[in-house]
Amino acid sequence: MTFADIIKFVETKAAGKSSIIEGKEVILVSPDNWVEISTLLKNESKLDFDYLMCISSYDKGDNKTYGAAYNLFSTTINHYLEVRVETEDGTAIPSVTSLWQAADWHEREAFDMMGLQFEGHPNLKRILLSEDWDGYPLRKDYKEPDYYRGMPVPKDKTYWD
Amino acid sequence: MDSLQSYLIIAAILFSMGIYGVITRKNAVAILMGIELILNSANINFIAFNRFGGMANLDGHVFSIFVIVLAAAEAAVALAIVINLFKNVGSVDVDDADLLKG
Amino acid sequence: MDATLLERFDKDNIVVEKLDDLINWSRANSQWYFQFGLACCAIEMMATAAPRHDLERFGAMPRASPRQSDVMIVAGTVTLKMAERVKRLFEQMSDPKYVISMGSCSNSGGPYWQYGYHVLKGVDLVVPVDVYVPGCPPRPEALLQGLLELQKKIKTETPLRKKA
Amino acid sequence: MTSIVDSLVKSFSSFNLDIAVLLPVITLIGGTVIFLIMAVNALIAVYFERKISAFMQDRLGPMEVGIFGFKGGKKFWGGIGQTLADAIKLLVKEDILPNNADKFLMILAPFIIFTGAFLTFIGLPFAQNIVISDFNIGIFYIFAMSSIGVIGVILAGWSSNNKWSLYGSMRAAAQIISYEIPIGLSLLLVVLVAGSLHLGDIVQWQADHRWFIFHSPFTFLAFFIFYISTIAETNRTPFDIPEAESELVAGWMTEYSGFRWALFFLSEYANMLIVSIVASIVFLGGWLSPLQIFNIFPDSWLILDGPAIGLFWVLFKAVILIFIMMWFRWTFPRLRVDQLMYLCWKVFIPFALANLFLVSLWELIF
Amino acid sequence: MDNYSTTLALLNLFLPLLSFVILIFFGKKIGNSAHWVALALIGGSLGIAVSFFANVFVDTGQPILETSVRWFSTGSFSVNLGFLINNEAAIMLLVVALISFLVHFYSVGYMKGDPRYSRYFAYLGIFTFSMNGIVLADNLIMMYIFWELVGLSSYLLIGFWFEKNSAADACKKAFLTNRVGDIGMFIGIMILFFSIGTFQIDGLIDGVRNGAFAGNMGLLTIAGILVFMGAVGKSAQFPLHIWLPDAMEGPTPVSALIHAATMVAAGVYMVVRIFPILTPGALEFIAVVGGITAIMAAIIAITQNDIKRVLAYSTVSQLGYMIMALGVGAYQAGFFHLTTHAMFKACLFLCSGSVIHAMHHALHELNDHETDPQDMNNMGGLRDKMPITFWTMLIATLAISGVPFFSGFLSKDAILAGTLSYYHLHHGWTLFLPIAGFGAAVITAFYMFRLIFLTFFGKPANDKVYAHIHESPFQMTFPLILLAGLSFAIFFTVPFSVNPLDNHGWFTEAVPMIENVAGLDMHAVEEGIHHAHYTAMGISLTVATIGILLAILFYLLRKVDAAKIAGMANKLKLYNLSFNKFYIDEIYNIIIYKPFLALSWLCSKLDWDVYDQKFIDGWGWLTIKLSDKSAEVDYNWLDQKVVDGLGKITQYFGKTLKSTQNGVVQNYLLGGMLGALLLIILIQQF
Amino acid sequence: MEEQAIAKSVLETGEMVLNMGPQHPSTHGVLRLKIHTDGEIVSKIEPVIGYLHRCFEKHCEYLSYEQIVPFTDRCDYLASMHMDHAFSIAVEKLLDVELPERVEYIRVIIAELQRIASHLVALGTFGLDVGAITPFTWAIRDRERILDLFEALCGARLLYNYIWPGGVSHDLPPKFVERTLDFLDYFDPQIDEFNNLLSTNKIFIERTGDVGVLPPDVGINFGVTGPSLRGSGVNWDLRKNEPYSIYDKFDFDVPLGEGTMGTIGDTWDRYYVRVLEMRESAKIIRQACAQLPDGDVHEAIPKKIRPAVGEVYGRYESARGDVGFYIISNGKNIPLRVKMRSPAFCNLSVLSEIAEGWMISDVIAILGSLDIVLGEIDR
Amino acid sequence: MAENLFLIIAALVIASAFWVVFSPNLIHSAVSLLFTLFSTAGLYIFLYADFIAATQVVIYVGGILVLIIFGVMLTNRIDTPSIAASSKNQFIGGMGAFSIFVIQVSVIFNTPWHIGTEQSRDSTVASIGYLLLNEYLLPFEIISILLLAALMGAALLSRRT
Repeated sequence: MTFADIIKFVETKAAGKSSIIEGKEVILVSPDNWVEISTLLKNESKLDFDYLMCISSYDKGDNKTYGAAYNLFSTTINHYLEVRVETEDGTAIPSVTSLWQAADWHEREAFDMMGLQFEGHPNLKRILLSEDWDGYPLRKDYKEPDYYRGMPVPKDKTYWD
Repeated sequence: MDSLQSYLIIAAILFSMGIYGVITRKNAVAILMGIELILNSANINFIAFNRFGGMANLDGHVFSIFVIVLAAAEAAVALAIVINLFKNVGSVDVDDADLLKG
Repeated sequence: MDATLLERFDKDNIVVEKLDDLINWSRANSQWYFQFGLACCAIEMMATAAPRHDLERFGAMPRASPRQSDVMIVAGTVTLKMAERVKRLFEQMSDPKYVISMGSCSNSGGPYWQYGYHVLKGVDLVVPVDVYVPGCPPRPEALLQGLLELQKKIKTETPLRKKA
Repeated sequence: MTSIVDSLVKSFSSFNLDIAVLLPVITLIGGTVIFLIMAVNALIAVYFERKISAFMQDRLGPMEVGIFGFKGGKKFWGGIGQTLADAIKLLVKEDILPNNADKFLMILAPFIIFTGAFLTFIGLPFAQNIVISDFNIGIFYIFAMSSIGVIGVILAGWSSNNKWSLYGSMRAAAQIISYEIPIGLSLLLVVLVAGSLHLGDIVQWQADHRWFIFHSPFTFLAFFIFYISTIAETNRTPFDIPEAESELVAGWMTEYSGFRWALFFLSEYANMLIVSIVASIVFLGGWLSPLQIFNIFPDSWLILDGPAIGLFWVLFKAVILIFIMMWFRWTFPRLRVDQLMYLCWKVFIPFALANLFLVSLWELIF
Repeated sequence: MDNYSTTLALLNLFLPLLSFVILIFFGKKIGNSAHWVALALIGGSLGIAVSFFANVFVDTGQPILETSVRWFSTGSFSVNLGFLINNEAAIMLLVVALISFLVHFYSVGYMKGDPRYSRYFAYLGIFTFSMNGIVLADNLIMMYIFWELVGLSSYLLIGFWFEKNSAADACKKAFLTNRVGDIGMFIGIMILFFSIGTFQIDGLIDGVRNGAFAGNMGLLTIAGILVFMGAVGKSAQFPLHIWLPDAMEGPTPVSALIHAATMVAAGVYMVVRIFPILTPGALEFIAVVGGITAIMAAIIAITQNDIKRVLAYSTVSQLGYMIMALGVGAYQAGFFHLTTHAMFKACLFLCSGSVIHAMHHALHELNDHETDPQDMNNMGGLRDKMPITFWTMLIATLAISGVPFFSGFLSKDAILAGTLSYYHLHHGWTLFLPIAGFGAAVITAFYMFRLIFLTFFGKPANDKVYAHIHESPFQMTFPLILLAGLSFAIFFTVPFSVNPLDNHGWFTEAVPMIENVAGLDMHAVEEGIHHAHYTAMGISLTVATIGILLAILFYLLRKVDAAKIAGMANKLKLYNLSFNKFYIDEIYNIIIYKPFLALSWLCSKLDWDVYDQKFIDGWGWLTIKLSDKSAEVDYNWLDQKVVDGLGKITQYFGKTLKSTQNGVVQNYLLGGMLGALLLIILIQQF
Repeated sequence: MEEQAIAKSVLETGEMVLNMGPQHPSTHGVLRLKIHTDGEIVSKIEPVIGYLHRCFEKHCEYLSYEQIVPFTDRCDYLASMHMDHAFSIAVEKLLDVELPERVEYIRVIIAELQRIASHLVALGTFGLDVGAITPFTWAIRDRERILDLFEALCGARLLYNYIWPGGVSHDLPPKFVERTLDFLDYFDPQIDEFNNLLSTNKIFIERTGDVGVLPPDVGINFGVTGPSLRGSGVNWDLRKNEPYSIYDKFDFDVPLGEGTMGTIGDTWDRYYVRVLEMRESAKIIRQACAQLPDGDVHEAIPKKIRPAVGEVYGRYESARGDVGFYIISNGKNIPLRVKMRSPAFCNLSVLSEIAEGWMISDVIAILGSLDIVLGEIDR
Repeated sequence: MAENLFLIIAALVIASAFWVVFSPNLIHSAVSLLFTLFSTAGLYIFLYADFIAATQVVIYVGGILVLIIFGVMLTNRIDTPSIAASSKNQFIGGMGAFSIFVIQVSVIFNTPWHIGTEQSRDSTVASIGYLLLNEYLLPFEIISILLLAALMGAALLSRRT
């Protein structure tokens, strides 16, 4: 199905729960509707998005709005969809781990790097960085620490000589 | 030194040690080690008597072979029991295995 | 070698010197390296051990246990999460022990020097390094050169004599 | 068969020495000889192993470390000094005892393993009359002494207080104990046919009849069961699961370093030599010349069967067997624990038992 | 030569075992090509058996092989293992190996697709092994061991389809019934052993001849009868025959192997082996048992509808013949009948198997799981569909009915002659034996042809089923053809001599009349048989004809309504008597189970009603009265003062001693050690 | 009841936690596996990653598009060309650049050579994992020949920085095609020899056949891609399914796991798919070399990369699977956000699903068959 | 010299047996048992029982001792190397054992032992084999069955259920 067909189909099944971002072939879903929409995308046999390729977290740069972009694909019908869920800092996005196991690590990574909270994730803790790491590095306002466990983390050489 | 009595004394010491171990040890495996000592002392006696008793045959040797085989069988079964004990009671301390308590 | 021997041959003694030479020779020629492949450089280290370059020509062979290895080749980027492990494994090695820092990343942080918030800027911050091998990644020949440099360094040591 | 100890006693008897002096002297000489054998064996075998592995892998192997001129410079034979350098280095290397380890046992364990190999050499004939001490129950003695090492392995793994070591030692113990059974059964078959536990008698039997490997189809099979089981017994690939590098780091030797680790190494290669010599004596005619099989050489050639020639043939056969072991090591992947046990208990032991039964039938019929 | 023969005998014995071992351990790997292993190994065994059989015609006066090794000895007691292959054994070996091989061959077709295919062949292997063991054994203890092994393997084979309850029950029944006989046999063997001191059959014969039982022939008679008990069990003689018909639950080839040719013949063979030491008294008993079995089983067979059960009872009847022949001293005739019977009865069973197989497949294709594929009433008219099966079965039936030119004629005649001669010698009640013999012969002919007619002639009972019937595959028909061929008398006569049982017939030569060391005059028996020969032949021919004609009247031409006759007979409950197998199972139920239960009931009744209720309770009542009185005294005086005081003391000690009784074995051990010490010291003191 | 409780607690304490890594001979880098074992049986696996987190995505927020290429190199250091290629494709999609045909051909030749090189390392180290040492050295020996070609191409042995957005850094050196074909002629028999040594070895099959079966639906749900998924019999190859570059011009097959030595999707299948893929790559290279057109390789390279506002998700079939670059551009020469979907990251996440319940040795074999590269997992 | 050797071995036997029952560490007990068993084999050699000595080593050292150590490992937390082996009843047990020892010694010295003439043999193996398969055949068979039964029993007992 093309993007337009998908949108039409989603609208018939869950009217008003999602919107299209202007000028892009992307669906925007609010966190409240995400459970319903994701279940629809996964389980509806006409859509059958069985393959969650990627979850990309992004920072809009206003220190408030953060988003996650889900790249979905259907290996049976061969169509593609990008869904975005945007949230304000602190509010949680429902986890889709129960639908796509692949989301498990991707959501953990988004939490680790961008500080997104995923509600219902079985094991939401840092994945790449150590447990005692401070802050979320991929946020635009991230300041790296000077020392980590006694080891210097300088930005340039002046710190350590 | 190379007399019957010296071997018997060694065997007697081993035997007493074994008895002591069997009675005082708390760990079931340690008790088993005591039993092995006792069996060994018996074997020493068998072979010593065989040599000094001037037997025409090697009956003592044969009997000590039987004892060794018995010890092997005993060790296998005992350890199986110990492991079962461990599974059921959670400890190999024989003080904890007091299901016989009146 | 026990202490009495050390005392007796405290001053330069011909026997001790020869013994020193022997020990140095053996140490220099039997560099069992602890595979510490961390990143890209690990592949080049593997290539060095593999047929074309063959590290074993010089008597260096890989060991998996730090206890039995003499030289740690830190090959690749050391991250902050990893740095403590590097240090601990280095401590687990038995004396005499040497470290070869292979590649820019472990020398100084390499390309991640500027923005790498999670990258240790040089492995010498946690363990003492004997030989630095430059390159990103260094070619196998460079690593071999580093090993030979280390051999040269070892041969100047005086294991039985007190340090001058 | 006269042993080295016997001839020593005989030659010393002319000096009219007291037995209290004579015995330690002889023991010392015998011990030194064995230690020398073990050390030289390890030096050469490690060098060969490295070279063989290198050639199989399209490499060159050690070639820079000469034995002469360790001050740098002249090189002698590609890397022949390599193992010597390794040995000296290991001897002067720091000996670490981890803090939480059981120090007493950790020190004791390598010596138990070493003792097992050492004691085995006492009864092992290298050729007719070249044996430290000649035992009536030779083959049984060797079998008994080689079973001591396993205790050391368990203790080494246990005392290290390292999980990899523990896994390695548990695996090693299970493996060694299991594979002793097919080995014993295969040897029993030979004993049954030859009617003696004495290694000299076994070779004599082979001289009178034919080599055991060619004796019957069952002894032929028994040789392979024996040989493969000994590979497992010495923990070599494809049975090297106790020290599997990609799984258990270095198995039960993980925490050892320096001199005590060198003892492990020494014993391992000594065990290889032992099993190969036993195999060549028991199944491959020992010091009998293989030229006798083909009746094409003039008899005068066969007269050369003194101890020296015998020694040559025993070592020749053993070296071939060792070479095949090394060949295996650098060719095969490693088995899994359960497959290893399956092989032992469900393949080798039943076959060895059936072999024993069938060879007695064979003896009855022919 | 001797070594070579020993090897051959060992191979003959162990090749089937090898088959068993290979298939049981590697069966899963080998899977559906299991039969190749089994056939190759059993074929080897057959080849060896043939080579032994060839020696039968070499008259050396010596057994073909006689060898014995000591198995173990403890003190003066020693047990040997050994082989004795004389002519009887060689013939028996050939019979066993041949039938076994053919059954293996047949099973390839019959058992195709069974989930436990390889295991089936493994069981056949161990059965053949044990059977060979019985045949080869030169002493009774070895024979007994293999006897039990045969019991075990037949248990396994009968219960092969153990998912069926009936099969599981049948195998248990067979095993338990056999035990009854085996215990007798064991006691008998032990009596012989303790009287003579050896298990060797030769030794036993020598012992009896040298007067080990002199003046105590009664014991020998009892011993003989006890040993014969084993044969009663294994050869399904009255009254232990009940297991055999039930054992038809096993696969049909198994029935052919076990219940026709080999295992049941083991009893006969055993009696043949120990024949020289059987006293006339014992033989009389044997003859009577045989006679009863022969006639009774034949009567039962008339009314059975299950094709395999008919054959089963026929087998029992024929075994009765053989036993009877042995009992009357016509021991060659009995043994010869064993041989011929093995061929045609195996053929019959395999034919019935073929029919059942065809029926089963037809029903399976129709998805019909209700109809019994073994019931003859569901068959009919199969002649056209299964020509090979029909013809081979007809030939075997002719043989069993005693029609001339078929093998059964020869052997049966000789047995009947034996019974006649026995009557001539002893007169009186022994008339029963010829009557049983000829009666059974007439009935045999009748019911066998009833089977043929019901199965192969007439109209099909169910056309749908009929349409789906096919002839069995080659693996199954080939043994049929071979065995049917062997049912012709010609195979037993022409190549060797006109009448094998004649004075100079090959069988007489091969199995000569032996001396009975226990007192039977064999010359008289031989003479009698010789004289009665032609009389027997005449009567036998007549009765066979009568039987066949009756069958034709009843079942082929349907001139007489069988049901009507049955109804008439049933006025006297005769039909039911036969149909219910003489109520023997029920009789056992009544005389064994019921009395036992009754006894238990009685005991319980006595215990509860009389002892408990009256006696004990009476005492109770008395006690209550007394107690009431004493209670006052008790409480006020004894309790409060004495008992409480004592109690307190006891409690104190109890508390102290409790710590010793803490369940820790070691403490007990410690006590034991201290006690032992005390004992030693005491002993030292006094 | 009480006894049961005790027995249960005993069983729980009987479990042992093993720490495999981060420095272990067979974790293929600095992966750490927390393994809960009961005897030899592994009851639970927790992969701990991040020991090589080199902040790639943060670097992308500081560096211009051209400068990012060296860092993509270092992500998957065994298939650097693939990473460069994937990134370039994504950027080109964002810029909407048409490439000269020669560039596409060169890229395909290089990418397939890189695939062979990467698979060689994967197979060799897999051999090491199951205890066979010689296959590893042989694989590395053959890989050196490919590295020689690359060295002639761009001067580097491992990290090439060769494929750029809009083209490649250098045109092919003289005689490159001939040398490539020579190499392929040499390499084909080597694969057979490799199979003789390892793939068809009885012990190897025992170790890998029927072990660690990855069912296709589980694989897709976990986002497993590349040879690991194809080993389960799922026909999923972007070169065929969604042909990028010029892969639709070539005739090649996608090898799938067939369960030859056990169940479909077992460790052996995952292994053998890689062996077969090397042959397919060779096939593609031969075709590309034959069709290689002339032309300038630099003509499409933009002077300054400054894409319009927007985002793109570029997909690429690398040696390990689906590489995705999700790039958000805000119209500057520095991207706002670059997220890399790393194939090995998803492939590794399935390890605990398929390896639990097997023995320690099997876990190592299964891990080896997933062919992970920590550089791209941790980024 | 032989006397001294005998004394050394006897001392080794006794000392190691002492440590077996008194060691506070179970594993040390087991290791000490190794020395006891091994030196007992030495005693056998003094008693001209070479075959028994080798059998002792094979079965006790190679088999039973390994079993015992395995038993220790399987029944303890094996992450820690020291396993306590505590004792109790030491006084009573000690007294009891000592009195048994005293009684034994008195018996040993008070009994007029029959000392026969020694018979030297070349090899004991043949005669032991002969005895086993003749005079002691029945015990031999019974002990074989016992061994088999023990094997099966042990396997059954320690099986995972």
